[in-house]
Amino acid sequence: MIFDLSVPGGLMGALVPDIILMVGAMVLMLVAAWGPESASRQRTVGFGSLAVLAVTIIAVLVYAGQGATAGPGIIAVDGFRWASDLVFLIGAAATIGIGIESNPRDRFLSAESHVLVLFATAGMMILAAARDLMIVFLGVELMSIAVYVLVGINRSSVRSAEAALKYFLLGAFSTGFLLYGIALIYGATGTTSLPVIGERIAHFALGGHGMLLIGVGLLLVGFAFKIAAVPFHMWAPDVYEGAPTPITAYMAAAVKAAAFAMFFRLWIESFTLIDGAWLAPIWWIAAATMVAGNVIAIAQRNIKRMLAYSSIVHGGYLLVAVVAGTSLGSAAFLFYAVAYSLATFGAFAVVSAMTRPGVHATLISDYDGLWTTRPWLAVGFGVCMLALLGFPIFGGAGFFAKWYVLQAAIASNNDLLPLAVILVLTSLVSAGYYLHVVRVMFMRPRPENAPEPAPLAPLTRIVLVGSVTLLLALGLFPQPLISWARTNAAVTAPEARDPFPIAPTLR
Amino acid sequence: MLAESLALSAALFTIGVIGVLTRRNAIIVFMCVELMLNAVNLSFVALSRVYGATGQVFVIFVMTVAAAEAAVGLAIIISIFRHKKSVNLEDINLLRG
Amino acid sequence: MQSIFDAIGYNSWILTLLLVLPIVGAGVLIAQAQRHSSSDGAATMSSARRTALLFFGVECLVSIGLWWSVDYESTAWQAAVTLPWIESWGIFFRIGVDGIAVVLILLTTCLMPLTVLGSWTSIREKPHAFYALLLVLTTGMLGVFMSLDLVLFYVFWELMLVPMYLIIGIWGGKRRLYASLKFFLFTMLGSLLMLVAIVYIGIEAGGLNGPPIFDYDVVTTTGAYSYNTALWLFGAFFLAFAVKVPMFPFHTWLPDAHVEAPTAGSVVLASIMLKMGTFGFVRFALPLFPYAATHPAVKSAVITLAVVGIVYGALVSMVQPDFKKLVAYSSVSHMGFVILGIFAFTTQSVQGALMVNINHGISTGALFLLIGMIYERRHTRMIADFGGIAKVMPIFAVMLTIVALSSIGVPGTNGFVGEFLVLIGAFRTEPIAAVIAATVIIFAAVYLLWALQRIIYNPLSKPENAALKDLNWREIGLLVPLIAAIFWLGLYPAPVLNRTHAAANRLVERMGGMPEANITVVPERR
Amino acid sequence: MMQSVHPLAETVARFVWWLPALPLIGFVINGALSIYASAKPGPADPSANGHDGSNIGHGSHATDEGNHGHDDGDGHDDHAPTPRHRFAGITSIVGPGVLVLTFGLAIALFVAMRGVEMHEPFVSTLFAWMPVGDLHINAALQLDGLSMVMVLVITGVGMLIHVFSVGYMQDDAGYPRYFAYLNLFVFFMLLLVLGANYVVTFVGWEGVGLCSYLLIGFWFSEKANADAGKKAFVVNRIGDFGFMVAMFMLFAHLGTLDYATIAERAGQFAPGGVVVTAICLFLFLGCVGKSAQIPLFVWLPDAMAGPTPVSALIHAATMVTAGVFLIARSASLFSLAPVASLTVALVGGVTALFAATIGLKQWDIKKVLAYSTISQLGYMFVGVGVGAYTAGIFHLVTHAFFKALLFLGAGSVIYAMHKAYHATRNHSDDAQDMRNMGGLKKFMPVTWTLMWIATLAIAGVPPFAGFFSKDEILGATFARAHGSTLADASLLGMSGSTVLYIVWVFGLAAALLTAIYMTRMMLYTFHGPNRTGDDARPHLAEAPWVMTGPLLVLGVLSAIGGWLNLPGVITDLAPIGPTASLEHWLEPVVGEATARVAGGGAHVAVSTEALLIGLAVAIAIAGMAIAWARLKPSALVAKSAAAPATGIQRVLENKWYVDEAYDAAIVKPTFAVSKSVLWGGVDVGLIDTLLVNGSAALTRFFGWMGSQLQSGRVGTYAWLIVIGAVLLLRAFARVA
Repeated sequence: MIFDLSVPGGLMGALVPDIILMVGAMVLMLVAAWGPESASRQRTVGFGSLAVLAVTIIAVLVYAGQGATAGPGIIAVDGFRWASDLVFLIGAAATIGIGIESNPRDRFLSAESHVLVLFATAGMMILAAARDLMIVFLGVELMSIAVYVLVGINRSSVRSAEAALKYFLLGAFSTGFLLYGIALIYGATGTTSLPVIGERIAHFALGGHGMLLIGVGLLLVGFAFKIAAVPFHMWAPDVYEGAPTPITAYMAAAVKAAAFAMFFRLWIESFTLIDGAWLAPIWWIAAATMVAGNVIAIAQRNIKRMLAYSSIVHGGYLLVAVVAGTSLGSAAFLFYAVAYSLATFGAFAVVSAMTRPGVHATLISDYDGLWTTRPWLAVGFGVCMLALLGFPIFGGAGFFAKWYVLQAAIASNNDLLPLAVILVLTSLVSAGYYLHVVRVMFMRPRPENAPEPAPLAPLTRIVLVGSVTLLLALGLFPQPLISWARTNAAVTAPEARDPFPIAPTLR
Repeated sequence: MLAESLALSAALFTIGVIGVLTRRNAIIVFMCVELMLNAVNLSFVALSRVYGATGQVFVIFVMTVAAAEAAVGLAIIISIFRHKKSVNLEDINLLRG
Repeated sequence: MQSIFDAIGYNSWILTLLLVLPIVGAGVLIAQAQRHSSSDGAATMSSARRTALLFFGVECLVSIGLWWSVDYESTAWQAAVTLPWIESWGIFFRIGVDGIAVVLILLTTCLMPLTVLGSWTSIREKPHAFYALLLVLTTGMLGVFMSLDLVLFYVFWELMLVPMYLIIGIWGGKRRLYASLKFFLFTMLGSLLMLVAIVYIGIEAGGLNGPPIFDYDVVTTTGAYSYNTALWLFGAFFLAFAVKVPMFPFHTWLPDAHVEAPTAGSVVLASIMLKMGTFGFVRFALPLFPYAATHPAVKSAVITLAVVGIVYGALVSMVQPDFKKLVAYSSVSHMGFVILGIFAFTTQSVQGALMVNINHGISTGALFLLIGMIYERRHTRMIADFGGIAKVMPIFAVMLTIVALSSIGVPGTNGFVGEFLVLIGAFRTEPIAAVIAATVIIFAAVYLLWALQRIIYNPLSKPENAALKDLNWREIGLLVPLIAAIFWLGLYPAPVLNRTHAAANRLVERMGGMPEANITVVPERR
Repeated sequence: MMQSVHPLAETVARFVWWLPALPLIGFVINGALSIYASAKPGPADPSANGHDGSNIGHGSHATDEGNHGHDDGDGHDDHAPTPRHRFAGITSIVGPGVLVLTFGLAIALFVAMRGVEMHEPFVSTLFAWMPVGDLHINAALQLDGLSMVMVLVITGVGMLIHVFSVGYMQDDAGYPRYFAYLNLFVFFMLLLVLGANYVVTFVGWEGVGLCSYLLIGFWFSEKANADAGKKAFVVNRIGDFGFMVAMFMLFAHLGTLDYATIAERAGQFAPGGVVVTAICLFLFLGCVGKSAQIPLFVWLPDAMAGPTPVSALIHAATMVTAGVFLIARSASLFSLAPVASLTVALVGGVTALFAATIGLKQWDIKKVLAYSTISQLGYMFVGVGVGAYTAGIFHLVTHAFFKALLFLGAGSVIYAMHKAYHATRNHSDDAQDMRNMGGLKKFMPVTWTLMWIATLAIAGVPPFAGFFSKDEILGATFARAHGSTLADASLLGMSGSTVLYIVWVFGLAAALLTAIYMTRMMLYTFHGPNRTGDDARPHLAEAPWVMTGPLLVLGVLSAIGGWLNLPGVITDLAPIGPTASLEHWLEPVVGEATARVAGGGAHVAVSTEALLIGLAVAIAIAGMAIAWARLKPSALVAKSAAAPATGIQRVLENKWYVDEAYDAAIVKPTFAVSKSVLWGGVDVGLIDTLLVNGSAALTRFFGWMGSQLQSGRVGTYAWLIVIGAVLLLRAFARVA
């Protein structure tokens, strides 16, 4: 299947999965808005959303299976897109699955929450497909605006509202930077098409162009904000804590993955030639993120905050893959995204199950002696923690994810050994808090007055069991996932010659 | 003319940033963000003079998105006002640590 | 004998079976645990320990054939198996053994049933999980001894960590949380840097275009690193293994872990897991970086640390009020001998080091089992809480005395053979270190005999001790094999030495050490 | 190296391994009995009903070094008749029985050896023990003149002491255990002397130390006994350290540890070279430990805590002489190292004198004998030090006879005293303190007579055994001072000749003191009025025949032991027996070495030799006379009434405060440093608290700091974003 993107039909054809998702989301939005909030409507819309996701997934699989490609255009039709889409879609499904069951427990019944997840996912898919800065912007905003709302969806919760406000204000603020960066890049190169930017940088030797570099820098600010890299991470713990638990998981896994997907494409298509300029800053951001995230995570008592810092840290690890910058790096990212998403959703499934109605703060100490009452829940959570720690076998694919990043870093031509060492040493620090969770669950006695955790609801159970099983299975036999990641790694897609090379006038 | 436009855009953007940094009222902060976006729009429009229509198309996109963002943002601000009876960002620090 | 093994293809499946069997056992135990979740504690305990003993027993029995089935003189890996695992990363499931590995594997498989017996009545909480973890741990340990692929090795290496962490942390003593975390972090600190080094080696070996190569035989023969790189890489491996051994000053996790671990944990930790460190040196760190390891500065630094550890461990042992801690510090001392022996690079010292490995496994394991036995009776490990119990527990006293003597290294017991060979070999290349290390035979006598005196001799002054019951048949039965091994290895170690000889000699030759003495007496002037 | 076929190969010598095997079998049987008895307490069996502790306490009534009433806590059944151990019968047969068999085999071997001409030792290799590369250590036994002499002494004296023990230990609850240990000791001792290489010897060396440890602490519920056992082991280990280092050096330089090969290759060492001297000095360190010489003698007096037959066997006749044996065994090395030999002689001489001074003021009968043993061992070292290896071994043999006799006699006295005190329920008086004895002559005439024979022997009165051997040592010392390779060497800035003269003078002085303190012991014990107490006196009686019998045999040996090696000067004068038979016997072993030490040195004239003999005899008699004249047993008071000693007497009584000095200078500082500096400072303080927990705490602190920065205010966050952006742009601007 080769789509000619220069004709509307071809473009539409290339966007079929995205369109399915959006149309489904709009229909469901109507269903959600049709009557008053109720538990049954919430469930109906939730399952409807899952169905839409399923159809979208099938569409993506079909496209991926047929090896669809496209001619030059504003969107990419390649394996990297489909692979990223799958990560987002499955993440969205897990979010909705947990949400259907946890939202009523959290005392809100808005059916829109599921629909908004669909919209956000659509934004991510667009982001993963974007080959034009305009599409990038569109995708970012579609995703972000939906997530702003999702964070504050629990209107009865002041924390939820506060988180939404913080996320919104800072998100919009960072969008400003992102947008300004796009404008400057446009100014420097005269185009918004990613491959054309790359060509022009090469053609006109723009590597040292001030406006371009500042534009890229500002773009990086926006990106760093989305992945919560230090020092642009400050919003993340607060927002993660305040947001409904499934949404936190969604942000930690899918939103972050989307930002990375966008970034890899951006870099590989446009900016490989200015490596020298931005390697050093990202190197430092990665190092700072790993160190600060891990160190501050140690001090956390609230499990969601701890996981928030953990998510910051994993952003840092992935930045190492970014610095590695090769297609190996993007393959590592795909692998990592899968492993990390599995671990995150597994973990948040447990957090959601352990959250009691009306109690907003889930402390790590609430997990004291969980093993004695709910052994399998504890084991599942433990596996997720070890996966996040990157431990072999018991942490399943988490180890190979980290391995992949290390391999990408060490194999890259850039001298990234110090960063690799920082990575492993900060992993050691992370053992301090991941193991703390394991330790409270397994090694402390269950307090006398500790309430019996509610039994795991079926969808949450599926998410948890599915995540953990997949993690462990991929930990033993990672080869399929590796092959998948390798074949779908981001590569420079063929592009027709720049039709109208215009020399940038701004120097 | 282009250079001046871009300089003005940069100045406006900076003013927006300074506003975000210094103001405490959520709505004013949001307005400052809007100012930043519009400063960027100015850049796009100016650059369109050199490169053609792309920049102008971009501006349309930005304005649309900004409108959507404003709608969501104001809703969020109202939501927090319901809880706190205040939109002063100094008062909004329940989540921290 | 050989033909029987050939007929059943023993060598082709034994290693895999040894790795798989414990996992199966763990699965069975978990299934049992589900069934027993509601029944009473005693039945749960007995079902768990019986299943565990069955699996460990079978494991032990099937492994014994390795003693005969393996060609120890061959330079090829024995009983080798290669299966694809992660081809695109150049990672294979590649296992095989040589003489050194066989001996350690047998030590492991033979010791594990005894640890089950040692935990027979003391593990009452969640026994199924306990034994399941013990079984998983066994797979990890055996895997380390068999791995011929760096990544596989690393995976097994880390595989050991979590079960032991949980064993200490769940079934341990009062400060178990601290001890288990310390154990985990120390070990992980070392191994994470090793991970980076392994990735680096693999990529280097694979070249610019090919996939990485982690095959042991390839990476040990092709590595042509610059001196600096080799030193860094060696440093990473060194740290991982030095922590595990543990060498001074990376040893402080050990006393805490030993003291807090349940008996089986302490036994496995001391008897087998510490050997991973020295095995790591022999199998990986040295053959990978022979030039770095024999660099004069590196060598003298390592030997200095080893000697400091030997003396330091012994001196600190002397003043320990807690018997388990005493034994823990004595382990630091004993393991220092192993390092000294290995880094002296003579046939005698390396072989001696391997013997000390085994001897320490047997003697210290037995000591921990014995401590466990009195702990179960008295719920204290403080030496001061005992005294004169030889009167009420004469068999215990006899056993403890024999084991202590073996640990002291009295000739006729295994302890002597190892230490003697290490020292006599080390003296040829590192005379000063050997002489300093030899002083420890004095301190060892001080700390162990003093402890012995305060526990089993002296007046029976504490009334709580007067009613202590002597060892029962189970306890005697589990000690007897260890005592037998103590004397066997002390009096007739030749079978073991012959089996490790070729492998040890290869190492020494590779390291440019002294495989055979070259005695040329130059007449001295007065 | 291998000769064709050894003349002994087809004889009984191929059963040489039965020598150690027999006692080992005894050990196994007795040990099994002991364990079985304690594990399976039969009904009405006192040894194992959970209270056998009290019975062990009873056992120690038979003898005890300290307070007689140490087991007051068990007063309830204190005076019930103590039943014998239920396996006492089997043990009494097996224990001494294996020794009888061993001795028989030893005699057979001796006869076989006499029948052949032997230039090389007969080596019987049992199995390869430690084959590692070029290090081939076999479990091999070596039969030659030297080991044969030692075997005969060990099995012979050992057999007598085993028999004696049957009576002495009869009521002890640990009866089989005792014999098990004793058998084990003989096993190790035989291994020591029969070993064909240093390592097998070392096995025996450490093994006898182990048995010594076990037997000193035999009554382990007394802290002092357990302490003494541990002390003995640890001090011995200091020596063993030297032994080991010597082995390392030998292997590093000669590539072997076999005696035969070493003797062959020793010539590769330059005479007087550094290496061979160091080897010898390290070996000697081992000997110093095992044979209780200065500075490591401190364990031997404490070792008297063990049962008295043990003191006789281990701490007088056999084990402590192992050092002398080792030097004789290593004669080929020592003869190449004059400095080391001089050191041996000097240490021996000083020890002989020093220990004798302490012996002068001891009140405990066993302590007197203990210091006497140290002193006599000093003589032996003088002998082997000056290269008179035969003389050293000769003294070793005669000493084994008379010192075993003295100890067993003392045991018999203590046995009697104990019985008497036990019968009168006296728990306060010390059964070993000579002040509580006196006048025992009339209660124990046999013991009295035999002990006088031994006293005359040790004092060096002709024709008793000690006279010949001691005289030979002193004579050799004098001769070597006169001219030898030793005299040509120098030590501590003195010429070898001077050193040897000093040693000789020390030897004479020690001989004088020996005569004095031995006479003193006899006087206080057997003569004068009895001070045991009026109640106890009627209970004093001679020991049973099973104990006096061995005494009798030893008495005969002490009297005629000198005939083993009569000096030429005497046989020339009066042909009372064969000349220098021992010297001929040992000639293949040490002859070459002896000759090497003597060098071309001038022989002492016969007249001078006669003069020296006369001097020695005079000194011995003078010493006895002085003691007889000066000491008044009638003036003594019982221990309980004695006033504390003052001045030099007190210093002597407290053994020159050597123990205290060691304690303050070595033991306490070592423990203190280990505890506060190493453990408290380095381990807990530096590594754990500062580095490990410190870095964890630091991380946590930074974490806390970081989370404080997380103020919750949007303004702060925005500021950080801007700061980050500015930094980022700066980095980019730098490139641009």
